[in-house]
Amino acid sequence: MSAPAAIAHDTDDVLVGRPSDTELSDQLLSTTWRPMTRAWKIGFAICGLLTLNLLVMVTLTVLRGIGLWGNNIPVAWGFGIINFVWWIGIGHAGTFISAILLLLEQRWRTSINRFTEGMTLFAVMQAGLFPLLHLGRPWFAYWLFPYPSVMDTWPQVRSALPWDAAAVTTYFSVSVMFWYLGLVPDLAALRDRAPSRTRRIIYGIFALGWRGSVRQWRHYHVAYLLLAGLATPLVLSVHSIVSLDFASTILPGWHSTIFPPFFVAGAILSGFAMVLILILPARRVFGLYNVITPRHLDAAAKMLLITSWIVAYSYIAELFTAWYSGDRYEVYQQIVNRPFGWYAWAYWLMLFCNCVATQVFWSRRMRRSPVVLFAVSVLVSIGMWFERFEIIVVSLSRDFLPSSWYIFIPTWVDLGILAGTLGFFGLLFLAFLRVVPFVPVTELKQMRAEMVHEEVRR
Amino acid sequence: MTRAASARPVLMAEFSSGPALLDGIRALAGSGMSRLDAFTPYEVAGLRQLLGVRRSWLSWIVLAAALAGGGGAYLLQWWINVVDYPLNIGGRPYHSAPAFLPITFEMAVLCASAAALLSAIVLGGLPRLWDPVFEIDGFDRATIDRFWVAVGAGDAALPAIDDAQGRIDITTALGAAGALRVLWLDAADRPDRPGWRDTREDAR
Amino acid sequence: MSAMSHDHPHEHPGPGPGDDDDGGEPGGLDRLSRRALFKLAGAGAAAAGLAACSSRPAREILPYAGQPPEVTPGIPLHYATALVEDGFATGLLVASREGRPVKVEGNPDHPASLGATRAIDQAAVLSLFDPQRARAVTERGVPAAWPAIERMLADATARGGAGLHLVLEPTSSPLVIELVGRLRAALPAAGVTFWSPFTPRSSIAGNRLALGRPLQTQLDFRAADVIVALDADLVGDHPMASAYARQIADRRRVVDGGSAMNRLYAIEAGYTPTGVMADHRMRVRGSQIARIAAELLAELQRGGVPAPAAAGRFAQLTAPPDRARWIAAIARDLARVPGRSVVAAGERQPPAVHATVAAINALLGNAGRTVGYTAPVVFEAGGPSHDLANLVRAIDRHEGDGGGVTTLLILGGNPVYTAPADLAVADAISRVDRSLYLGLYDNETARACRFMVPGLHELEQWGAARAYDGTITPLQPLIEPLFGGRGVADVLHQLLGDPPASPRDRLVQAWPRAVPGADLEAALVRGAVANTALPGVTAALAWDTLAPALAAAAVMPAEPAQADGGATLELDIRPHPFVHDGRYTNNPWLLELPEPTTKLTWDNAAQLSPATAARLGVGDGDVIALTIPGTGGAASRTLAIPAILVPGHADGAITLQTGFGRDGGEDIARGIGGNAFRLWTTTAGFHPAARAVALGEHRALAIAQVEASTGDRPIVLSGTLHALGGEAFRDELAGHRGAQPSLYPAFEARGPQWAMSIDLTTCNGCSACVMACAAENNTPVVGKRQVQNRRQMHWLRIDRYIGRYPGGTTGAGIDAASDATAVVQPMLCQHCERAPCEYVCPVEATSHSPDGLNEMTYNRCIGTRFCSNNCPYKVRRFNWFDYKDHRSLRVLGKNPDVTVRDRGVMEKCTYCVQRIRRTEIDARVADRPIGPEEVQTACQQACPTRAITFGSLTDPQAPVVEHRHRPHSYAVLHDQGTVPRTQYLARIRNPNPALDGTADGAAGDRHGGHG
Amino acid sequence: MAALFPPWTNTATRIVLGAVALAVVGAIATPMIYARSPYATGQQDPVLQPIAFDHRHHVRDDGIDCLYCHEDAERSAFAGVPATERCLGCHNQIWNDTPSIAPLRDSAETGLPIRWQRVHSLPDFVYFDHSVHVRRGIGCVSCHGRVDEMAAVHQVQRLTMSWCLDCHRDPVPNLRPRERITSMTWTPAPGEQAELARRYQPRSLTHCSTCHR
Repeated sequence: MSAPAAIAHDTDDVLVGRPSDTELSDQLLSTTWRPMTRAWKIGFAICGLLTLNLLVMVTLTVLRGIGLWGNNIPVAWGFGIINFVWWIGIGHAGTFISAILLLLEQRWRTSINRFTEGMTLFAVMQAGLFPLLHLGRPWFAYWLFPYPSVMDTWPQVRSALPWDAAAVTTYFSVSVMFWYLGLVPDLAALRDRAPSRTRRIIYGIFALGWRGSVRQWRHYHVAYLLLAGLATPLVLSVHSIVSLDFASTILPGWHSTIFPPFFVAGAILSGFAMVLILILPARRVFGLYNVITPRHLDAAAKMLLITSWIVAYSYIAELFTAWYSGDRYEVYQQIVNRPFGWYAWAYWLMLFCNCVATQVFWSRRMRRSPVVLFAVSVLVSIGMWFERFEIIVVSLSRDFLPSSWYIFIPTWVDLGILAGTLGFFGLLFLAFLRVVPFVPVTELKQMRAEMVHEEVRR
Repeated sequence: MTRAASARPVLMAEFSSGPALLDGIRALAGSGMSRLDAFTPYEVAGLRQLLGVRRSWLSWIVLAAALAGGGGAYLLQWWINVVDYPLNIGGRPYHSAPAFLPITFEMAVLCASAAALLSAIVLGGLPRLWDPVFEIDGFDRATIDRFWVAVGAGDAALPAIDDAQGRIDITTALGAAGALRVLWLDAADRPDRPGWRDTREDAR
Repeated sequence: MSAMSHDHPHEHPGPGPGDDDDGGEPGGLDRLSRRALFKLAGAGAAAAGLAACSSRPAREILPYAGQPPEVTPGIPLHYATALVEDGFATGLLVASREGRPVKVEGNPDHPASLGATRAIDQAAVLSLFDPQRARAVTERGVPAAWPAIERMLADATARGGAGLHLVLEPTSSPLVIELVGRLRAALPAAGVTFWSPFTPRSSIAGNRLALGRPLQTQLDFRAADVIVALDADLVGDHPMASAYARQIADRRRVVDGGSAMNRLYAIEAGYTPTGVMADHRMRVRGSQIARIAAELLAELQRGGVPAPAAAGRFAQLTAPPDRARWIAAIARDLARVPGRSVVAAGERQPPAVHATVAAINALLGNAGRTVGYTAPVVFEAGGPSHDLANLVRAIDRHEGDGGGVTTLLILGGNPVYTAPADLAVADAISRVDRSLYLGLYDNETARACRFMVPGLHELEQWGAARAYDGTITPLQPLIEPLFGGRGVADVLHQLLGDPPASPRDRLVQAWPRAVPGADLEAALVRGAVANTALPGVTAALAWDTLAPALAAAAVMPAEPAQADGGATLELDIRPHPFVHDGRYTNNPWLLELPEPTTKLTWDNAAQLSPATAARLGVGDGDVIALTIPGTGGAASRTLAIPAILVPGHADGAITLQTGFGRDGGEDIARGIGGNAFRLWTTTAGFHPAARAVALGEHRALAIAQVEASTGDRPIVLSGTLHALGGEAFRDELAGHRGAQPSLYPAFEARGPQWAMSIDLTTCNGCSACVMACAAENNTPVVGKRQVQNRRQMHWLRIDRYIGRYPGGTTGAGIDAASDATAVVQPMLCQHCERAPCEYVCPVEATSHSPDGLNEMTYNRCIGTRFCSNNCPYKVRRFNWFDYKDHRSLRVLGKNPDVTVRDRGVMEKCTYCVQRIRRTEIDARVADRPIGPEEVQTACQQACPTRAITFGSLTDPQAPVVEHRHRPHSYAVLHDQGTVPRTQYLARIRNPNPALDGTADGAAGDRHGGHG
Repeated sequence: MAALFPPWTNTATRIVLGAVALAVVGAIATPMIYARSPYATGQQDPVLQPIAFDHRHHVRDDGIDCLYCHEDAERSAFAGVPATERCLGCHNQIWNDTPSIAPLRDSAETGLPIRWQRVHSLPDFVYFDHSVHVRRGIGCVSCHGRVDEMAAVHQVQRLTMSWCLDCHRDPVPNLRPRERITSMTWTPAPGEQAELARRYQPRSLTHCSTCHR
């Protein structure tokens, strides 16, 4: 340990100890070539199977039609769109952490941003499946994009769906770019450190010949900041636009101006929950206690608490506006149907998971207990799924004309696809852990240097 | 002398930390050298200023791309709905400006981001899998934990001091600044080709 | 996706009649039937439109070899013919495309149709092209040769008809009647029985009691100010239902508060369309009707209606308190308008009731005015030959002397299934050595018989029949017999040994004798022979036979409910409105069509009131075992069947509909629902003491509407005629129509502006429009499971809401829920000017046309279903699976003018845009304007009560414009700002002030009531 | 020690990147070009018929008017293909024993139709009506081309939706006098079509249910 490093050692630090550049590099780069642990292998196998099941379900759906799902008239949207919104929401934490917290100069983001960005990408990939799958004729999905067709027809851009298409594709592409740009120096490091020649060549190609020269750093720095600056409004816009799929309609329970902020908050809530669900085991498996410290957990827990309160506020606001508007349909939807209708149980489950369970984080001890964090995160993820269930299924099942009211019951294909995406998500994630350093080495080394610098000053 | 050739390093020195690197650069600057470049595993505070590299102008490219993307998107939507195939959709006006905005915004962001990434790569002289410096022994630590400074062949001050004595002076100066190694890469030799004569002298 | 899809997606080649690959599955277009078709009509260009909306048309063009002069490919021809049911003809016009009948319309010149159709008529095309129809002569199920049967018949003839017995459906056909006459002359030993479960029997017997002669009652509502329907479904279940519905509705059209409107009282057990239409409805068990009729008669006399002394002793007869007020009020209402009222009783009621009713009508002076009597239209109606027991007796005689029946010919019908349970017809038949069945299907009777001969569908037949009023109606085929079937007449001719001749020639020969002085060609063009309705006969009351009948009627029925904790209930059995006595049960259109008042599809169930259900502890779908004790030593019979709750049903009674529980060879009909005939006896339409036990099992029913309350939402507006005169109600109504503030600029409207108006006052929920829509627009059938998944494809549905108004429905039961009253509302695409569905579609698949149509472009739809989510009326339908059955024979019945939708595509009502465009084109080609009523939508055309009006708002002559200006015209969910082009005329009731609970019913009704 | 990548890799990278970019562009452009190619639209592709019917001979040499055989074009959606008996109207007398019209004779005997091959086939969800187009002064040649010069008839126009729209947006350039509908050679005098537009009042119909029902 170098002398200055000895100064700070309390667990409140975002970096325990002051490991040297060499130490950090060895520890964090080696996650890609260290032999795989048993836990990892088991997880990979399970996810593989689930992914296979996803493949089967998707094939079935495309061959026979979405009649295989539980959807009906009135409930024309079911699991497909619920899962879409849920996954997209999860995808939000990544960019939030890496972009917004970067601009807010939150140091605790550094060691987890790559990780969460990865999560974002894979979540958005799951989400992207659904708008495609839920179409009656998926093979015409490209009609959503404007191209000179011999039919001389175009997309109808007053609909929120083309907005969605644009938003989701943009969000995915930008996330990939952001992620890759951040990766380049680490890829270069792997090029120069990886054990086998093949690995070094592969990494070398993707490193594009990065040398870390002043001129490269000069543009790199600005580009990275700009991407963060662009991703920040983007991440806010994406879920706002997703929320417009509902807010732009006249359906009671959808037709609401509060949706955009409400959805973004919910997205970040579910996103952070998923971050914790993933990072706690990873931290344990790869023994990264020094870079992912209680300080990180604490911060994440606080985010959960804050966003869950925003969400709670939105629920209350919905009820109030419904009552205050005096609109008979809105009143019925919000004050009768959801809390006491066919799906009342889902409503109360949602409230418990999203608003009650998170309250434990008023306690500092809870905020730092991995077990509690993990449990609550799982609850929140479930709760947020059911929030989308409330919005989509429950609202549709009872809209304007009572004559067409009807209940929605999912089929085994619905459940199979949901499980499948979970597996596919896990599969990608586990692979990601092995392919690139999931803690940004370069950024961490730089942060360490700055911290040492500051400490020397003191 | 071409740009590439003049950038070709003649003298390179390796340091163990950012601060040390900065000292070394000051030493070189002291001996009037100006065409300097540095290779570091991560951004070293103050390095850019010390080398007198101006802030990147990449932002302007990005701004242009954003405007192009957004403007293009809006125009396309307008043209589709007002000019090419106007249809009565739910009694909404052909030119439904508010409805055109989301896509406009998204396209602006998309183009801007793409521009940012690409220009960062291109302006950084990438992709360039091979570079003379990669030929140097131990340079692979430049991405891990070593900090390098290089003097380009085109340096104006170089001819004046590039003799046996000058080399010794500079080497000692760098050594004093904490350089682990100092390499003189013979200028007489063809640039851009592997296997230079490596006239090494121990710093100690 | 292949690049081709830039143009138009090609998936599977679209087979059709013009396409050369053979449907493999049985019932596919096998060569035989196809060649038969080509002979009649090279289906040529009509292939277009048959294939799905994303597939190539047939690659071949098959022109006629010799083109019939009248045929122009692409232009439909209409032929007048008729459907015959229980012996009564309903005149129809059938549209033919290149020789394929594709659509049935009513015949305006026919008294039983007046241009309208019933749902059953609309479905006829599907029955014709039913792939499961019997195709070949069989003996015990194995293919046999016709000559064998010829020999059998010859043999029977040779023995002078000894041991020969025929069972025919009741007939009014002059041709068949003539043949039967000849047969009886030629083969005196032969026996002839006519059988059909629901042909009029009781009413004729009742008239014999009252008037001394077997007479058929003819009603005329045009001059009737007050109508009392005693367990009589006049607009639903009657050979003249369409015509009667029209007449009653014509007197109920409200222009404003001042309109003259008839008043309809319905007194019935189960809920019927007549009950829906009624101003006052009393729910009583079928067995109580007799007593009520008597009470009414007595009350009339007390009210001073002149009556002969013989009836005098009724004066003391009084109604029990719970209905005394009603009886008094109705009686006063009737007495108010002597000679201008109608009292009618249903066929299920015993003769005594009909006799009483005849007496009432006579005393009110209705006889000869609104109520007439004619000789029975059906041959020997009400006579002994109509008793199926004859057959059994004849066969049983076998055991005794050497006589009995050796050759049994059952020509049509399905006696084995429809026979009263107390007759063991099936095993009687099994005791006959040589039995033959002639019919459309390999049904129960066919299986009981030795020989099966494929019969003819009406649309394959030459012939003639009489309408209920006696009007002669010719039948002509639309297509050659698909499976080379034979008609009843053919067999009779064979028996009589007549030389072979074509059916048409036979008609030409017989016609002059049957209808003297009438030109056949003219009749075929008109579809009816004018002035051939039977002459009315005037008959005085025959008190010597009437008096005992009245006495019988006056007996107060026991209250079975009291017997044992409510387990003993009265069982009412009535024909199902769509599958009737089971003859249409293999028609999926009719099975999937929701029953008008229960909304039940693909099933029949035990209908009972909520109160009774509570007593039995059952809910919808809970199976109950119904048992009726065996009579005369016969074993008791039990039927396990799920229950369905019907608010407004009489307490202590169960209604069962017939036609289900079939177990013949028809795949679709077999095994759905329960067979009510097993509990049916010839004595009466209801059984006073059936035991009902909840079995504790549950059978999921496919009910097309689960929520029955409008939740006080502005969906169905209704009020009294009196209220419509006042400001309050008018203002309320005015708040539900008219312009609303909008941020959007108005769109320039080019050409006509199509709009629809639907009158909820005259709509009785008969559902003919729904079937017409399905037939016109090729909407698929999805089956019971998919209905349970709420995926039915009807573009037009009839919503049934349960409300409660003062005096709407009342009964002995105090239970409020059971006293609820139903209102019905046809719901279809409203063609909103600011359609919420349009702006959410990402690909312009649904857009607005300059003439105000909400267009649905199937081939552009990618199936996001966003439009359905945003449709407040939920009238959009989605193809969850691939529903186009190209391989089936049914494809021939599809409308070539309407795209058959592909899997994954949204669809909905288009205001029959194909009809609009065709008319536009015709008008443009002829350089003339479109007439005010020239475009008719399929639903409008079918509607018996003319409740639907369609036309252009720009045409001052168009009735729809006038409808819009009526005070009670309103838009559903007006508050949503969708500006629908479809508006409704509020449901206006004309209650009897004496029974109307409200002070003066100043404002509209509320539908919050029962959920 | 030598670098991981030799110098030539720099050039290689540029080439590879260029190729990838090209592939992406190609993948998008190719189907669009294909969809417009005669191969996809089925143009310029003479169809083999059961009888080698030569329009050149019948139309040009014999001067038979289109409407003689395709008689329904003025009153029905379908122009109609002549019934066997119509062909026999002439071919009873002339060429009645040529082997080439054997299918015709068979059809006459068996009463089974001749299986002509469709040349102009629109998708089933498109409802084209000959009568109204003809009545508004759109000539045969506008859509079917110079049939009088075709041995075996082939599709001349693209028959894509955009092609239909071209005329539906502005029908005037395709107008001709009703009496010259079937003419293969008619050309407008200056200003004539504007005059026709005034007389025939052709409408520009581009809403969906014009063709899709």
